[in-house]
Amino acid sequence: MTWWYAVREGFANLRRARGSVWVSIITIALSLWLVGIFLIGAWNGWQVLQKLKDKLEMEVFLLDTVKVQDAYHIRKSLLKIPGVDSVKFVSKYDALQKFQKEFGENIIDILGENPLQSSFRIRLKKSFHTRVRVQKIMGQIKKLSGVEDVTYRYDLLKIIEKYLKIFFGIGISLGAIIAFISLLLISNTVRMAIVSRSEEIKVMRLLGATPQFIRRPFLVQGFYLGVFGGILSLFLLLVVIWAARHELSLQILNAREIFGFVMGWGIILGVLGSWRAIGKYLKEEI
Amino acid sequence: MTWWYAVREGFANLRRARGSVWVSIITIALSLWLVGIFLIGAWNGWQVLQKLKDKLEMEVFLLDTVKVQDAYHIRKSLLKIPGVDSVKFVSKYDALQKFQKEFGENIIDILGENPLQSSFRIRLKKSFHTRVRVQKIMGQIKKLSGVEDVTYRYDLLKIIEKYLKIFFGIGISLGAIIAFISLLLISNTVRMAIVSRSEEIKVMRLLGATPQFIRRPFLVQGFYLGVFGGILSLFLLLVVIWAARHELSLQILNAREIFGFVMGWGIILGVLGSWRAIGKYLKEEI
Amino acid sequence: MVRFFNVSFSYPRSAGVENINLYVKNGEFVFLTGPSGAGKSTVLKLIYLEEFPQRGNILLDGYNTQEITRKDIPYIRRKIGMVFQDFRLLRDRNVFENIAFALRIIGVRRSRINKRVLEILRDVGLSHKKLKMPQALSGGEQQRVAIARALVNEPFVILADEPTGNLDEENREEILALLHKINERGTSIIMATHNYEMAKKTGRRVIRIDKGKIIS
Amino acid sequence: MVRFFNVSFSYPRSAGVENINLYVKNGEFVFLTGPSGAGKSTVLKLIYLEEFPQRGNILLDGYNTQEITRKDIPYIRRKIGMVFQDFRLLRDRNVFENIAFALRIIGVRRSRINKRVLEILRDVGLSHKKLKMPQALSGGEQQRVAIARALVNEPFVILADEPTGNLDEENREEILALLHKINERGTSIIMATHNYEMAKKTGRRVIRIDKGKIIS
Ligand SMILES: Nc1ncnc2c1ncn2[C@@H]1O[C@H](COP(=O)(O)OP(=O)(O)OP(=O)(O)O)[C@@H](O)[C@H]1O
Ligand SMILES: Nc1ncnc2c1ncn2[C@@H]1O[C@H](COP(=O)(O)OP(=O)(O)OP(=O)(O)O)[C@@H](O)[C@H]1O
Ligand SMILES: [Mg+2]
Ligand SMILES: [Mg+2]
Repeated sequence: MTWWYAVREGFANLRRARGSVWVSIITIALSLWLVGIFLIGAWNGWQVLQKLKDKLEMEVFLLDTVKVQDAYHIRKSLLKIPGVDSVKFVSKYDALQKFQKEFGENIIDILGENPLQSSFRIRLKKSFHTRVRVQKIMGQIKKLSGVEDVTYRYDLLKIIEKYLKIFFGIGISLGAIIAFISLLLISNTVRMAIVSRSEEIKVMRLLGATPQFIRRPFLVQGFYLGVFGGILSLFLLLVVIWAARHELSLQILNAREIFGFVMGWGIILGVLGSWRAIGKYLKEEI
Repeated sequence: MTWWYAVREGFANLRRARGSVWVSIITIALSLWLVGIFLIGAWNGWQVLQKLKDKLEMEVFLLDTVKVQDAYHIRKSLLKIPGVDSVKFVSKYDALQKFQKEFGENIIDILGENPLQSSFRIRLKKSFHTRVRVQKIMGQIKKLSGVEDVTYRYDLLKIIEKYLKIFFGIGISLGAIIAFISLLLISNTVRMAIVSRSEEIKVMRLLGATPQFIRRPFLVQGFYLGVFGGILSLFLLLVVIWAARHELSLQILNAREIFGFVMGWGIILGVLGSWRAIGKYLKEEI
Repeated sequence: MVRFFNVSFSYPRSAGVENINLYVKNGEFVFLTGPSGAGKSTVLKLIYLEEFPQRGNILLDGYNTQEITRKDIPYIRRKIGMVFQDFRLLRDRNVFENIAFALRIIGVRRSRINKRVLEILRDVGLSHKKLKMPQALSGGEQQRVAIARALVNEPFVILADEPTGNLDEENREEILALLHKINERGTSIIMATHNYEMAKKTGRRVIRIDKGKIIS
Repeated sequence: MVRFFNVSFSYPRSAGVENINLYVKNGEFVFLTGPSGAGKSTVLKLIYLEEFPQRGNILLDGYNTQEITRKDIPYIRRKIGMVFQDFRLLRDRNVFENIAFALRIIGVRRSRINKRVLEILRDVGLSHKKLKMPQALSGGEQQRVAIARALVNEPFVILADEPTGNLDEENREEILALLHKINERGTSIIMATHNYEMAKKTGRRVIRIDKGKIIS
């Protein structure tokens, strides 16, 4: 009953303020847009780096003495090692073909024989691309009979890990900055919307309205501002995503969760901002 | 005289509004901060990509028949070609050493002789790293006697150019978005500061104040807001730069021009925002 | 019942009231007169808990200002009807809503609000202006809206600060008659006015105040 | 000189004034009386150019409402002193600044402003309140500040809307005396009041208005 009053009244507040409501909604939408752009950017960057990691393969070189039969067994053993995702056999001959394609020289012409070895290319599971785990797996593989050598592009892993760290650092700092900016902007906006009604709040108190009664419509108003600002920002985000895909031809992924988060953040800030702003007037003497 | 009044009055306005002035200044500072972070980020990213480009070298392989004497002449001719910045001689022997260090194999053991060639490594001037210009230079070099082959890592150039393009695209879009956000936020903030004084503006008009007279103090107020917001944002930017250097150990470059631009943008938006906001009240009937 | 015991109050660096003793019984109708700046509005503000006594205390229908907590204030105010000297109407809602608001905050049912507001609008002669905004009313009309708002929730005492200042003879008589009628139903009325003659004529108790002190 | 020729004006979906003919000569002192909502304030608003006639036209010291452009309005208003019924003081500056403001906007020198404002504050008896904010004044004191502001730049006509509504007998007489004094120096005065008796007593011309029409 009284909440129902607050809901109607909160909406009426919006109608009464008119011009400045648009200003508030646009400010909130822009703040949320910023949050959204950041989240989508960060999430996509993260995905790209993860994918690069996944592409790092482990190479297991076999002794020239290993027969096809043995290779089959080795493959089975490899697949049993925890962390190994897939195993692909590359024969001596395949390796030679690849070499020639890459370097354009025929080694057999020069050396008279094929100096390359048969190998397995191993893809690791996602979470196993850390130095410690890679080391452990390599140790296990080396113990298998028929394996001459195991290589892994540590240097690339190091570079990717370094970038991941930088990315993480920048991402978290920038994220904190943007969250902070949006927090301040949105709660300031809501506050300004309330400052202009301080006269009215005073009259309400003089008429004997309880603090809760006065506060509620403003909380509802903050909620509305959050919702409308959120919806508008989602629109703007879709435009950005569309532009990134079509104009820059980037493979942008958008996540429902990000949209949900942006809306939620807007609503939370709208309501909390109202709460904080209104509190000031309710605490005043009178 | 009347401007002097406006200057004092604009300042008095700030004092009168108190709380909400802080809100305005903080909002403006945050908006400008965003602009600044973007500009610094973009500028640094640009520099990094440029530096990568500069590192691309052209390799000029010499015929085995070329003597040291001739190499000296070739070097001189190379330096005369427009676009060539520096030329470094790498002898057959140097090349071998490098190869062994990189691949850990002794080719002489395998082949019985040094199969590598002497070469010149050429650095190009900054603006010559485009495909057309590189091609032209390569053509000129190939014509020199004693030169067997010229190579240039086109693939890398292509990748870098692709990234530069993406970087440019993202940079310009993001820059436009951020400029737009800051524009709206700042002019909205100033507008809100004026909305709360609409009653007063009406009284002024009723007392016979001319529109210019009413407008001026608000323009001055907008100017002050821009200045104070700008100063605060410079502080915040310095903090970010410091953190990037010390916490993320990034080699961040800061440019005076960026600081100047951020201040200017704040002041322009503050004054124009005031102009726009006040205009609404001055146009009203009465 | 409203009772002042040796109440003193002063504004920061400004006058106020000093050592006020006052006893308004339930159902009484008293006038508070005095020149501009005498402290009439201040006395009403003290009753209305807009200001608190710095010395002495006030008894309000069972409540004592020395024991009142912040939480009690809204509930006490609801039992007091106040007509402010500067009206204090809400600029962003119409006449009907301004009056209805006093009922909404105490949680009266919607149908009841409608009936009651229309009733009171008829009493102050503003039925035809019920959808106007306060700014679109003449000074006297605004004053009548303020009076209607104070009357609407049937308080035990009505404090009226210069409620006829902007009204012509005829309207003033009507408003006074309305206040008398309400008083007869048992509501106390304390009315501040600079018009000693008018107060005297009614034959009710007149309290005179000057420079913050009761002089008779 | 203020002259109305068959002036009609009505608010959107609301009353107004109809077919007003009025001639106030330079140096005249006239009262405008009538019940609440009669249209007194509306007549003053028309002179003050807060509203424009929908039919007919008004002559103001050489200006004609049919020829006035937006640009002229501020300059005409400066020659008219207006005491608003709701005072319209600026809430964010003190009494001195409120009055000084009327001089600042017409570009009076600072030293002159100081002298003039202090003079006028003495005239309305508020010298001791010059540093107070309007909200810290009693209703009557605010009214006197509004009067002071209208007088300060010596206009050719003063429009006073219910300027004594909140004042006690003594203060009212003083303000009336002040207005008479100013009138004697040659300034016209048009004063709206619901108090027909008071107007009659002064012996000046009294214009009666009711339901938007002049009735005598
Ligand atoms: N909020 C305030 N802050 C400071 N001083 C105030 C405040 N309100 C009133 N005063 C001062 O206290 C004194 C008494 O004021 P009050 O409003 O009680 O007078 P009043 O009898 O109602 O006069 P009036 O008939 O003019 O309304 C006046 O001198 C006034 O200036
Ligand atoms: N801004 C407005 N919009 C619409 N109607 C208005 C407006 N101002 C006044 N009115 C209406 O016009 C009529 C005349 O108003 P006006 O203010 O001139 O009366 P008044 O004679 O000054 O009365 P009072 O003595 O009560 O101040 C009233 O009925 C009023 O409701
Ligand atoms: Mg008073
Ligand atoms: Mg009026």
